[in-house]
Amino acid sequence: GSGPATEPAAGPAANGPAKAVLQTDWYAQPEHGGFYQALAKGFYAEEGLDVEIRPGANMNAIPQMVALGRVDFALGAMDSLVIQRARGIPLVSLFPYFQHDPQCVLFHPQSGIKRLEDLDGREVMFQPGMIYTDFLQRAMGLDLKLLPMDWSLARFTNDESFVQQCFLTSEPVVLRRQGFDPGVIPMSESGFDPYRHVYANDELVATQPEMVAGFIRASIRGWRDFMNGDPTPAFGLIMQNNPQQSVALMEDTLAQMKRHSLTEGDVEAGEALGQVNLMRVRRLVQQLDDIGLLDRPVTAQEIIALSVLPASLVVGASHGPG
Amino acid sequence: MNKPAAKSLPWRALAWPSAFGIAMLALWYAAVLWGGLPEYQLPAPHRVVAEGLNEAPTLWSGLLQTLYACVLGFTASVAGGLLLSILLASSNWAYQGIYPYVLMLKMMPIIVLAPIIIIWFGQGIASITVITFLICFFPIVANTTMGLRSIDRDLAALFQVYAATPAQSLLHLRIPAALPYFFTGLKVAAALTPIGALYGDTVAGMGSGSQAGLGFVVVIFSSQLKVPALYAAAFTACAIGFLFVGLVNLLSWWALRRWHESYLGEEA
Amino acid sequence: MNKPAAKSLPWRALAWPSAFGIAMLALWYAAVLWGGLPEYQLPAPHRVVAEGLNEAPTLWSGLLQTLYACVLGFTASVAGGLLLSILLASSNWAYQGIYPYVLMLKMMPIIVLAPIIIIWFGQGIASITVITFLICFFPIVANTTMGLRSIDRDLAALFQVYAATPAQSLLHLRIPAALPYFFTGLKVAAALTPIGALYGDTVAGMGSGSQAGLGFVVVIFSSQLKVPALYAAAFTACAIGFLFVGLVNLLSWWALRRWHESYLGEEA
Amino acid sequence: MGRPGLPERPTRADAGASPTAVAPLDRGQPALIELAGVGKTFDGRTKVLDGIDLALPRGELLALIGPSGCGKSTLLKLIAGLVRQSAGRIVVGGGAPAEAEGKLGFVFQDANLLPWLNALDNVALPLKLMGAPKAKRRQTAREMLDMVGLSRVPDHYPRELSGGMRMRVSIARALATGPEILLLDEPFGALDEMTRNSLNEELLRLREQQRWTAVFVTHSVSEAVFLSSRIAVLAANPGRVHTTKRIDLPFPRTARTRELPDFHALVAEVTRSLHNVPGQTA
Amino acid sequence: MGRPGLPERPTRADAGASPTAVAPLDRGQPALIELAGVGKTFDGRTKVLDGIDLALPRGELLALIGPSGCGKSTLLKLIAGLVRQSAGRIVVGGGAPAEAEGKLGFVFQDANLLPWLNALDNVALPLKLMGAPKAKRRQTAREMLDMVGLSRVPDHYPRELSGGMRMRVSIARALATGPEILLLDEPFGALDEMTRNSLNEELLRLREQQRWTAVFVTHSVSEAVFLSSRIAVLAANPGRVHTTKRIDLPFPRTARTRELPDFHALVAEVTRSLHNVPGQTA
Ligand SMILES: Nc1ncnc2c1ncn2[C@@H]1O[C@H](COP(=O)(O)OP(=O)(O)OP(=O)(O)O)[C@@H](O)[C@H]1O
Ligand SMILES: Nc1ncnc2c1ncn2[C@@H]1O[C@H](COP(=O)(O)OP(=O)(O)OP(=O)(O)O)[C@@H](O)[C@H]1O
Ligand SMILES: [Mg+2]
Ligand SMILES: [Mg+2]
Repeated sequence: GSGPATEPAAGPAANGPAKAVLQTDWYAQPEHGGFYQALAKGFYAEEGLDVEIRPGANMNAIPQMVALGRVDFALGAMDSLVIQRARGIPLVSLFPYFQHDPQCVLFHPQSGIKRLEDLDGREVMFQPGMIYTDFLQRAMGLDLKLLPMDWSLARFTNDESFVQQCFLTSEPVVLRRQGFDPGVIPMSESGFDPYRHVYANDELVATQPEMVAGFIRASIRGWRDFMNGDPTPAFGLIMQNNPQQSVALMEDTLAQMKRHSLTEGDVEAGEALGQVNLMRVRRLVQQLDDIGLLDRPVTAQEIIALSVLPASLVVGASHGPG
Repeated sequence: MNKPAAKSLPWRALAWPSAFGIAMLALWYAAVLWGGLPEYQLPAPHRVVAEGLNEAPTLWSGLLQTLYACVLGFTASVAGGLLLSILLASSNWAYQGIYPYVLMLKMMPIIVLAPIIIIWFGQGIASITVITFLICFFPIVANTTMGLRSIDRDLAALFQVYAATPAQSLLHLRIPAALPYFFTGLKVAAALTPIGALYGDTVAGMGSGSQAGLGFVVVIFSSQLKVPALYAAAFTACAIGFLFVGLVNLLSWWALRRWHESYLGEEA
Repeated sequence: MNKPAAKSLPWRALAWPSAFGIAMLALWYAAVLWGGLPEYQLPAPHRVVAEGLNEAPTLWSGLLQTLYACVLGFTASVAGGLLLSILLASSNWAYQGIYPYVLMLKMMPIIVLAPIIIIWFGQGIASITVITFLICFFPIVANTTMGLRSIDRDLAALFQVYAATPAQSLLHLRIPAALPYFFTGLKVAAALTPIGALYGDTVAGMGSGSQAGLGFVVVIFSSQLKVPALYAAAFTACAIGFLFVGLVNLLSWWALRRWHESYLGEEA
Repeated sequence: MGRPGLPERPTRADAGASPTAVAPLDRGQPALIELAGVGKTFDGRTKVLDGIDLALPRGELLALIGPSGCGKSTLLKLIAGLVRQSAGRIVVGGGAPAEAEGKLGFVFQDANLLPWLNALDNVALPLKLMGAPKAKRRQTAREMLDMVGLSRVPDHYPRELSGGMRMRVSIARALATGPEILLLDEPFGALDEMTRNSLNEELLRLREQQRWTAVFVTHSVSEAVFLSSRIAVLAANPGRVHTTKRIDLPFPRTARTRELPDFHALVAEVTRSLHNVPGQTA
Repeated sequence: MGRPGLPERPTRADAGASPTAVAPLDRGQPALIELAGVGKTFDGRTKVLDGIDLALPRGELLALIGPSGCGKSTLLKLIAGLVRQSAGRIVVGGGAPAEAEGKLGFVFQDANLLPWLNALDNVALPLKLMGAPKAKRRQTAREMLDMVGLSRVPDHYPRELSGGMRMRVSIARALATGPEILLLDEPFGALDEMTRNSLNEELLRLREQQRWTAVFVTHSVSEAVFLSSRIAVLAANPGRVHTTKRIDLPFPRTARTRELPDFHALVAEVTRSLHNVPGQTA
């Protein structure tokens, strides 16, 4: 430390708050609420962090930006990270902020779809490269005629047989406001059930474990506060970043998030906010390996940043550090 | 018989576009009224206007941001395109050796280049400018190069007789002679500019607050099925394009009106 | 001094591109070796080749699919662009009245038009063709229109003296005279074609099995961070572009070699 | 050099009449080309022609002669309907100049060839525009090229021809259709004296078959006297008719005509009046 | 019309010497322009020039005369280094033709003006290329335009000029730099006789100040005799020197020269030798 010796150089406060960038996976929306809440209420600052939340629609460059340290943290689905890890890209999962991926199938009730198996032989508009697609096709043997996702609802509203991917909390809300009553089935019902998580690169975890741990603590605190407390501070920041959000819309979304218990998962089954179950992770790895998406086998220990994750949040450790 | 009036800026020329515009509008209304399409499929023109006004603050800040990106991207395309053309037209080996790689750069899908661009230039205006440049520069290069290589043999001989340096030939012969081609390329580039900036915005933009351009607005409106507002945003983007094309036309008129066939009346 | 050899197809001309290609490859390797970039950022050339071979079946079927879309889209652009240019250059009112709307069509973000296109033309090759057309046709229109409007006044007078019908003037004067512009526009359109088809693929394509074009392949490789394979796919798309540009160059050489400055040697 | 099968004007039935019958000017006839008080101002600033009165009966061969820039080319273009007059009235063949298009042959001051056609195709072009069948077109074009001494270079492109050769292609093109009215803007200016004289004679020979009415510009007084039935000497700034002189040398004229004392007297007279023209620019 | 301040060739110090001192040809001097066995074949098929031997001492005024298409323009371009010979050797000013560029003035057969510059700027162009300061450029260009009788139209663009006016701009441009070597390709062909004669005289007057060595093409034998110190008559197919004729009329020559009996005798003699030239194409 080159700072004045009046303070112990241990804390990040020695050189002012540590800067950190969180790259989200879309424009600002309540699905990122916990992070905005943590920012708005100063939870990050309390951990000595100066966090910038950076929205964007550019999904494809984000893992590379994290791997190269251009941003510190990013949001994503754990299945992608497993595949990337297997490809030798040094990314690790920090903690899940959604216990189950809110990725769903959206359809009109008239289409007669009741289960994911009913998609067999149909045209579906999915984001190309979404790993669910491979699972549905290869593990479940469904015959899907894939259309690339265009991030619009125009065709859905025009065609009663149209089926597309959606985010549990987004498109259905928009559609209900337009007077539709769409059917929704979470993709995780397929049995392929990745977490939605925050990830970083190996180097950051290795060199600044304190900062990362602080970020995790503050984020989880933010999420807890956002889901159970008053979401207004986060709403304020979100609207400031994305004028297209309105309080009403955000409340609808939040209600959906609560209804589906996105952050806490199935509490009765022992799931909790921020918790990672290594059994689930192993199953996920196994499933990915079974459908041939892994270049090499990877272990749960490689994928999860156990060194910075509070032990209380890790379950299912059959061996290795707890 | 089909040349624009020589020498005077065709303000009168607004008559025909207006007439056609009214006809298109009528057609549009007819489609809305009798086509039986719901508003989220094809909104009526007045609804587009209304929603546009409704979303005016968003559109306005998006417009400013995208306009900024367009100005930077277009300027970069013009400067870069011109320099590249001069290099390409300067010698056979440059033309044969470099052109294929310029083409390759042009043909590389942006989605492939985007990660590299963002890593190098960071998320935000710099990357958007680069993407806009990549989308816009090629028409300028292709046209200007063709123009620079189509020099009248006799005029070239004249410059040779007077032992003009390559720089003099370029400045006094090749560039003036290439102007009609250059402006044609410029017009194409101008029309591509808002598209490039919008696309750049969705790929490399910061989707927050005052830094969100029209690309962001378009994506959000589209995902929220705000179709009239989406159309308003698209027309806003078109307005930028018209601004650029208009500027290019003005420049082209100013540079060519005295001598180029495309601006001369039938007489003389 | 910087004109290609007249009259003979420049097979020799492969020398310079090859030399530059080798230099670029060396540079690429240097960047990989000393730039310290990981493979997911910049894969070594041989890795691209290896992964390309590895994914050969996917690339091959994507190539065929995209090539098909390119052929359709390019043909549509050429035919549509040519017809539109002739219409635009046929009279002042058409030019002034229609050009702005052609421009507007060009400047409309595809993301806005895509839903309408898909509703009208259905998912698949028809819509991809339309999107490719929308991306490619404008350079042809802008260039050909400029060419058709830049007719030498004296030659126009000659045709007037012989009471040539508008169709005759078009066929025997305006079109031949506009060829240098037309081919320049064609070259730009050819370079845009694979981009258009790829983009159309990601917007309106079918992503399964043999119907998945390179656009789909690129998006998937990109989202899975299969970077060497991604580069291989991008180069495959470039190959289509080169095929088209090469064809255009051949055609242009054939049509212009006897008389246009850009193909004449310095003598005579 | 009188070749068989030169194209005949398709619109006239009496092409077989005795050649000499053409020579006396049909002065009683209404004028085929008539200009009355014609003026031309460019861009509202440059007054180029002013008060031009000219009447050409059918069969007339009018030579225009005058200082550089006096408006000769402009006058030809007015008659061809390529430029619209600012003042006065122009009647060609009983109607507006534009209506006479298609009956015209025009040799422009520059050769004005299509760069993408070879010599033969350039000559054949007007025949193509008139819908002549391909074989006929090629045959006529070949004969015309032959007449102007270019039978060896039918496949040369304009850029491969010398300046004089280009002008001769242009002359061949204008004559190929057997036009009713022939407008020639310094057609022989780029040619050497021998080629020029022989083409002059060829032209008059052709006239006996084709019987066009012609207006031609020349800077050579002797050429004007040799070819024309009337000479108009123009003055410049603004261009106007200074004098006209009827040339009553008998038709048919041949190389011998140039040796007549009358010929020399006329050349001298026209030269004199040319020297008196005001508005010489140099 | 002899104007003050005409541009002097900047490379010669003795420009102030008595004009008449130029007239006698410096026959002892080594040739400034020398062609030995020069041939030119286009595309390996068309033999245009063959075995041309010519040597021009400094100060020579060589007229080229010959049938259309015999290779006169090609010969000028060879001397200017614009076209490379297929056979033989060309030395200009002691080196290859290309090295002499910049000391040349060239009037092309077509006016060859830049369409985007007006008359004045077209004339000033070579001065600009030589780096003359702007004021000097404009002054010289104005004087030159004045000399060719175009002082009224400095701001006209080429398309607003008549054919003859365009040629005169081109002549003014070639003279503006006071070149060491002047190559003129039918410079006066598009001009009426009076303008032509007066420009001929102007040219000779200018030569007394600028002292260029010139090769010029003309189709007018009397112009050739009037202007030149030697005439080369070319034959065609392939182009070769048929005869050369020294013109020993005394300098300075004026309008009076045309009235000398010697003048007429020379014109008649050259015309005769021209008539004997083989390869006439028409
Ligand atoms: N690029 C070329 N290819 C083939 N032949 C050519 C080319 N350029 C010129 N020629 C031929 O060279 C010959 C001489 O041309 P050049 O222009 O020198 O003639 P010229 O003596 O100047 O004739 P003119 O008096 O008509 O101007 C002509 O027969 C012409 O056809
Ligand atoms: N577009 C124009 N604008 C202005 N002036 C013009 C235009 N076209 C021609 N002129 C002027 O008209 C005058 C006559 O031109 P024209 O070509 O008819 O002359 P000409 O008698 O044929 O001369 P030449 O013998 O040199 O060919 C010239 O002074 C020229 O400057
Ligand atoms: Mg004229
Ligand atoms: Mg010549």
